[in-house]
Amino acid sequence: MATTERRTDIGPPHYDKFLHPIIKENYGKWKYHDTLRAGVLVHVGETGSIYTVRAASPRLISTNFIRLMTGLATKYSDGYLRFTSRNNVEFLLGNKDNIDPLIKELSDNGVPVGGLNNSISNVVHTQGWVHCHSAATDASGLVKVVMDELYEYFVEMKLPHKLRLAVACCLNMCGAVHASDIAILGLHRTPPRIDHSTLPNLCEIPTTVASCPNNAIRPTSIEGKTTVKVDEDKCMYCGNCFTVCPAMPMADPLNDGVSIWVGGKISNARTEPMFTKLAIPFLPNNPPRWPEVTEAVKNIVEVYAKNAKPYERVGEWINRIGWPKFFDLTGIEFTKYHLDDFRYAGTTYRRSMHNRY
Amino acid sequence: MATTERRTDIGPPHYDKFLHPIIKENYGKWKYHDTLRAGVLVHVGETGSIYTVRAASPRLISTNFIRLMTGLATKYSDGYLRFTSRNNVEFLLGNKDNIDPLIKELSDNGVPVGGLNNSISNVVHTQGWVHCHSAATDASGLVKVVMDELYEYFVEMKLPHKLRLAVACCLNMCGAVHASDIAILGLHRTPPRIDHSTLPNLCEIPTTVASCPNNAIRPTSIEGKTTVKVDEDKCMYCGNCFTVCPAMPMADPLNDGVSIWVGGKISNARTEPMFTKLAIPFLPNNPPRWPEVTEAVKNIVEVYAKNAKPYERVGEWINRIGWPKFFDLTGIEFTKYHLDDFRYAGTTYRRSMHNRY
Amino acid sequence: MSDELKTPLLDELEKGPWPSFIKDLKSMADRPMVKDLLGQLEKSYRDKRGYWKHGGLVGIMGYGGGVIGRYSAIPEDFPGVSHFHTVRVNQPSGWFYTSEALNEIMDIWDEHGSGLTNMHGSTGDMVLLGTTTQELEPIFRELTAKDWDLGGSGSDLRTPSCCIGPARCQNACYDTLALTYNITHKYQDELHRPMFNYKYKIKMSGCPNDCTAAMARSDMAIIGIWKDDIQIDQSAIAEYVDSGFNIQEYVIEKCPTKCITLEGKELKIDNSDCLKCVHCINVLPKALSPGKERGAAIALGGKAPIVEGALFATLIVPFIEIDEENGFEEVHDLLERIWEFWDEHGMNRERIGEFIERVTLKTFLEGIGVEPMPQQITQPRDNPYIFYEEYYEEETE
Amino acid sequence: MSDELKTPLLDELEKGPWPSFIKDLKSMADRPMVKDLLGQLEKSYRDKRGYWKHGGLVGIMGYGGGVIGRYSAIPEDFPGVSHFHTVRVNQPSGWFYTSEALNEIMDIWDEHGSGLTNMHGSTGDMVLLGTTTQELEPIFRELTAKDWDLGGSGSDLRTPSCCIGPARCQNACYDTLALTYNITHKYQDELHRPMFNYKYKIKMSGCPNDCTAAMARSDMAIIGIWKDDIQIDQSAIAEYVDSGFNIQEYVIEKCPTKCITLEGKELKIDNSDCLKCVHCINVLPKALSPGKERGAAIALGGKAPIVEGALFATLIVPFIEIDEENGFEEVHDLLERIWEFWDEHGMNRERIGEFIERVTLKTFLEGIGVEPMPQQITQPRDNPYIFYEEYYEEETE
Ligand code: SRM
Ligand code: SRM
Ligand code: SRM
Ligand code: SRM
Ligand code: SF4
Ligand code: SF4
Ligand code: SF4
Ligand code: SF4
Ligand code: SF4
Ligand code: SF4
Ligand code: SF4
Ligand code: SF4
Repeated sequence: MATTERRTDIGPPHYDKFLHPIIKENYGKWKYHDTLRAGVLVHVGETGSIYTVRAASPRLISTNFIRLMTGLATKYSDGYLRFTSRNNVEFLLGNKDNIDPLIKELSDNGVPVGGLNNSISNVVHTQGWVHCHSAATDASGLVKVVMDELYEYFVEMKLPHKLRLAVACCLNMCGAVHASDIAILGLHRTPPRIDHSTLPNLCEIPTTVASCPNNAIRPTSIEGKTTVKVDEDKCMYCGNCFTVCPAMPMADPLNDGVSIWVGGKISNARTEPMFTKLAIPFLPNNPPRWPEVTEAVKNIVEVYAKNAKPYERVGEWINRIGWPKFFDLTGIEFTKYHLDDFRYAGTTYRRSMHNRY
Repeated sequence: MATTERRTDIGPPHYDKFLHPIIKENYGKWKYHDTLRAGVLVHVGETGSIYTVRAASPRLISTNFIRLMTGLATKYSDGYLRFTSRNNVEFLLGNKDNIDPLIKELSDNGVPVGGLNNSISNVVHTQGWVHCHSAATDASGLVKVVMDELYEYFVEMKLPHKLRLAVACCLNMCGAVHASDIAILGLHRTPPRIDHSTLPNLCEIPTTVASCPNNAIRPTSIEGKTTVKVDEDKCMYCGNCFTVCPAMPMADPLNDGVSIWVGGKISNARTEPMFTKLAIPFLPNNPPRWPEVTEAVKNIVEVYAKNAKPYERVGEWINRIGWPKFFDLTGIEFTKYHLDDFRYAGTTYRRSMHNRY
Repeated sequence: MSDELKTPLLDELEKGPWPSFIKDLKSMADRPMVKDLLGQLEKSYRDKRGYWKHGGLVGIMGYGGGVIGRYSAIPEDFPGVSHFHTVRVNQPSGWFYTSEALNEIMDIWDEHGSGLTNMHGSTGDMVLLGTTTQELEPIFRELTAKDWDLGGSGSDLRTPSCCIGPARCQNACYDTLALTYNITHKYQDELHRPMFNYKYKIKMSGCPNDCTAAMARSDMAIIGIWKDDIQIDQSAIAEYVDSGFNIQEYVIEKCPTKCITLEGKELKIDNSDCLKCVHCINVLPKALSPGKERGAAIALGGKAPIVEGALFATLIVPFIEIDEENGFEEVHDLLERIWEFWDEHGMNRERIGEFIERVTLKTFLEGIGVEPMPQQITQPRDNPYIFYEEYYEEETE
Repeated sequence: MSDELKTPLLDELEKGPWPSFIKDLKSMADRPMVKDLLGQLEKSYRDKRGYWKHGGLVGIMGYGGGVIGRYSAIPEDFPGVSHFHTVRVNQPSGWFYTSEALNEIMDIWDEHGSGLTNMHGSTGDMVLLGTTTQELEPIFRELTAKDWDLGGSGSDLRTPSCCIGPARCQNACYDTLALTYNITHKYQDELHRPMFNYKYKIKMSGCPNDCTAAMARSDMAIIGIWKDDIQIDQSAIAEYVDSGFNIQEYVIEKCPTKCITLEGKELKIDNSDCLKCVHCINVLPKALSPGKERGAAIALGGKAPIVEGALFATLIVPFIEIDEENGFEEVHDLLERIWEFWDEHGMNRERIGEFIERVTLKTFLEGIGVEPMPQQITQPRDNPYIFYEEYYEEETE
């Protein structure tokens, strides 16, 4: 299929040609939407309605899976489909009657429908051991085991409000870990191991030294060659040196693992956006099913489900009850690691008498 | 009256002997208090009541003034009086009937009674040109002219809530400027002038260099003697170098002046304590009556009085209406100087879409 | 290609109700690349560590980005993934496709790559996962023949992305799809040839619900907003009331400024006090919608924590008209002023958010020619360390 | 002493209803010191600058603090204030006096000083304003003869101060006067002989209203608090209701956690959700008062902005019993552990608040032997930069 002329800088195709006719007609003229059932929306426009069926996807998918989806789209939604910002597949149906058959066929193929409104939607996640050199854990596996456990909250709408999960496999946080209701973050816990034999060739010393946010890296000389050394007391395992210098690998099977974070949100609804905060500093990497992690996440979800009020995101709920109560209710241990010691640490100290006793 | 034996480290006398008998009896057993009129409180204890008459004081007072007060105390309050944490004089009366005559005699001597509850109490302030080498303005004079203007708010209780004023004559802020409803802060606006002839003798170079929060001071050598130089672009006129090194005076009659701050509070009532924030970056030193300053403060007080709700301190009011509205209502100009550029500046940037339009 | 595939650990991930990527991958395990990927992944699960080498420099001629080079650290054991590069393909605005178009891409990918993808990458690209260096050019030619182009990587403009916006959302305050398309096309050079200090991500959300997470995950968040009054359909309010919906508890008490009141079946909003948080509109979609005077707010500097700590974007322009008639000129102007100032004064590997924190908001605003406004901050300074710039001179007195 | 006193500028400050310090000073202008003070001040008002030299080292034998040396920069013009030192006298707890005691001090001061005072200085001392070096020792002798001692200055424990507390306030959760007296006496050496890194101020408030501004203005804030339920006198509530007082608007809606409800004339408080903000107690003093299980919370590090920016104190111990029977031992213990750690690891001119920020709360708590608790923070860290201290070692697996 190769062409002879080489085209560059053409940009992506115009979205226009991927829009369902009903969408085109009502573009910018939608009146309102309604939820018909879990995973199914209707948007009512001036000249008609469009029905959305939202289906789960593991995101790491093969052409087989995609062809399954396009096949269903051709059959039920006039060949139109889209992906959401959280990697779900959305079928855009002009014909209401196609909803049930579509859902049935999805279900037959093991693909659940849901993720709307006050449910858990798909997990924003990253590459993990499947593709990234930097990963301290696997992302796709964690998503799978966690969503197996939380499945009911995807297919039903029974939580106080939306609950957004994210997984990232290292501190680069390629995704939404820093602003999610609950996040799982893979991390290293030991300083980089320096390969002095390759470092002088592979890495630029000044860039490497500059990469460390804590000034833990110093140039040094070994056997006449300039290399670097790390002040291990200053290292907080961020891995930024490894990003710029391949000769400083971080992987440490014994000590790599997972941490759990809670209470972030992005929307401006009610409150301003909030960062995710540390809940559990460390859980071991325990593949293939990470039982400690699934249990920890499920526990938090359930305590939230039971205690939060309608329209309260996890962070809003915690702000209402206070952090001491959060640790109390979830049974999570409060440790010295929860005390911030980074740049803006001082802004997290309690500088008032406001406390519950 | 000198004694022969030299006593040291005896500490202050026990408070016990200064307590009115009714206070002693009801010590720790007060049931409630009530406000009888502006400046007059009653505290009801188990075995009796004590009446408090709160009188203003310029704080910088002579033995004449103090003898006037002790004379009145002897006459009306069984010889018992105290000073408050805001430098008012409180007469503690066992006999209710003495209240009116006491107030009358105070008034005949030009001393108003008030400062309770939702009024303006005395101004926490500092030394100024009366005593301190560091002063960029005069504190006692500013208090006098501002309180002349706000007098009605001291003797009547007609504000939404307490309004606490503070004045400090330099950035050391010997008092409550950093946490007051409205504060007046004297400041320098030019770098220190270095006296190279005396500096090498008067100042320790390392301490002087270390004193600068912005690393603006460097050692240098002039005519063979080690002295310091100041990178004027980095200097933000804090005067800390002058505190440790007398050869770096800050006074600059042309550029010294006054700034106005708003919205601080200390109590934990309702909200956590709040710092005072910049309202007006600079007003000229215009003694003896600083008309620009009194006008600016009065304007803020009046806008607050008109717009805030009961039990709302200045900062709570501004938080409710938002800063854009505060600048709007007061007519104060918003400038680049209001944008924080110090250590935690980033925490003051608006990181959301929450805004009024 | 290694011996017979045994993946006892991964097999555990075939269990459970959530769609299994392992099942899916195994359906393609007849391909050497997929088979060895599974093999290496099984080993990772056993050893609790990854087996990829630090990235390598591979790419498409004339392009500086769009491909992430990836090599196995143990190619002896898993030769199928000795090369396993990803190709980032620029998605269409709003991630809309037809079956036909998607199938065409899958055809290309089945022919030249592993057949595995991420739909989509976190930045928004379609990510074609795993191919070899020699296949890159053929993939590129065939994609471009079908009107597809590469996405970004490295220190360039990253593939802009947007929420579904006016295509299916009544909240959209501007045309997110059109602006995304426009910006992506106008800045092809910035997208394909890294020459910035660091990456620059743009995300567009049609309203403050921010369904693309722009505030957290983009250097430039362009978020729809309105200036006038929220539109109220009082008859729909009456229906909510009649249906027994608790407007008091779920809307009025949750409004951050408590500027809503319900009198009988009539809802009143004190719009001068409305923060545009969208909560009431979210909860009462049949009755409420954004005002008519619409546009966007622009915030800069959202990012993940490396290195200085995570940042949400800072509001820089509270309101800008998003004017398609005008070719979005105002947005382009602003964007170019920002890039210019960042280019001149930013440091290597310094995101715009970190740059603003370093040079201070005051200097940044001066640099890009935007007025300081109380809207840009949560509070004026509370410290007295003011760098005054205007003085009285001895002479002038 | 200079010529006839002319103060046209200062005279303007005799006008107006607020008591005039100028009028007061002028009533003593027959004294050379006061006359020259007025003269120099008039010059300051004219020239818009102060005329004092940077402090000097003067003091009382055996004491390192308590006197602030002050010299006029233009003694030729104003010889009366060529020396103008202040003497800080330690006030009694709660600033209570009798006329008799105060008059005695005034007698001493009229004889040996300017006759001017600050009642009181911002830290709490009685400040005797203006004397000469040779008068210092006589003043000291006469003061001590009457049982008065000096206050603090320099890098020492400053004069502790406290609110009126149980002496006249129904809110007092512990005996602020007793503890202030006790601490002041126990640490006379620390108060009089500077040997700390910097000043150390202690302020005691009987409840979270914090009437001594301890959170903002002291290195150690000891603030009364209760643990159990707010005491409610329901008959007094009924009286408030009957009087037409708007409990709903002024109390319930202002409660930060909205944990109060009014059912008819009965007030209910969900005390498990109460933040101890004291607002309801303030507004309904006849009906509400703090619980019975009382003590104090201890917060450290409040200060003005020089050098790192102003700080409110950080909560370190959410509850401590203030036990007079026990000689306040727990408080002493904690205080001494704090001083020890600060002494060992603090830097010169580093206040305890800055010290905690530098070494981090985590290290500080370890250093003084206090457990980390979620009460000490507003939120756990939101950045992933955790210094782990426990590892798995190769051998141990
Ligand atoms: C399809 C999608 C946009 C897209 O272009 O892909 C989308 C679409 C809608 N969002 Fe969203 N949001 C989408 C991602 C997001 C995100 C981004 C994210 O999750 O990473 C956010 C920010 C999340 C956060 O705050 O952490 C987001 C925050 C919201 C909110 C605010 C919720 C809140 O109260 O905090 C609403 C309003 C609501 O749910 O009441 C909303 C509402 C909606 C509505 C109802 C708007 C409408 O009238 O059409 C849309 C469908 C309903 C629903 O519940 O999903 N959408 N929405 C995204 C679907 C992702 C998914 O597959 O689950
Ligand atoms: C006498 C004094 C304590 C002392 O030992 O000297 C004192 C005494 C009382 N205070 Fe205070 N406060 C005193 C300084 C303070 C301070 C410190 C300061 O102003 O520097 C504060 C913190 C101010 C701040 O937040 O910025 C303070 C914050 C309060 C509050 C909290 C007000 C609020 O809602 O924010 C109350 C409660 C109230 O007024 O409703 C209160 C209430 C009271 C009561 C009513 C308590 C009682 O039942 O006796 C006392 C007298 C009433 C009154 O209105 O003054 N007191 N009070 C101080 C009088 C200063 C003066 O002369 O005006
Ligand atoms: C593929 C993708 C993850 C995914 O599974 O989807 C990804 C993968 C990588 N990211 Fe990312 N990032 C991806 C979206 C993100 C996002 C999310 C977003 O864009 O919304 C973030 C957080 C937001 C942000 O930009 O701050 C993100 C923050 C990072 C960072 C930290 C940057 C920072 O300033 O904090 C790095 C490190 C770096 O730039 O050196 C990084 C670096 C990387 C590298 C290139 C690894 C490296 O150190 O060089 C990863 C290559 C993995 C691989 O082998 O495939 N990636 N990265 C995402 C891009 C796909 C796409 O184009 O659509
Ligand atoms: C007299 C007094 C002001 C007053 O008019 O009442 C005072 C006066 C001075 N203070 Fe102060 N401070 C006084 C209470 C305060 C307070 C308020 C308080 O204690 O509640 C503060 C703010 C709270 C705090 O401690 O942070 C205060 C913060 C400072 C600072 C800044 C310290 C800091 O860490 O931020 C300095 C500078 C220094 O220490 O070098 C300072 C320094 C000074 C010096 C010694 C000037 C100097 O640079 O050496 C002043 C001597 C003035 C003079 O000639 O009389 N003074 N100083 C107060 C002491 C009287 C007393 O003992 O009762
Ligand atoms: S989060 Fe880290 S390990 Fe995971 S894809 Fe991004 S850079 Fe790679
Ligand atoms: S991992 Fe991070 S903290 Fe440790 S040496 Fe590398 S860059 Fe520095
Ligand atoms: S605020 Fe400054 S000038 Fe005023 S008394 Fe304190 S140190 Fe002196
Ligand atoms: S005034 Fe402050 S900023 Fe300026 S040189 Fe002196 S110490 Fe540094
Ligand atoms: S951001 Fe707003 S406009 Fe865009 S999809 Fe979400 S709700 Fe709709
Ligand atoms: S948009 Fe938000 S702030 Fe505005 S009225 Fe609705 S709920 Fe209130
Ligand atoms: S701090 Fe509390 S106990 Fe002390 S006087 Fe103020 S209100 Fe009373
Ligand atoms: S003390 Fe404050 S938080 Fe507690 S019930 Fe009263 S008003 Fe509410």
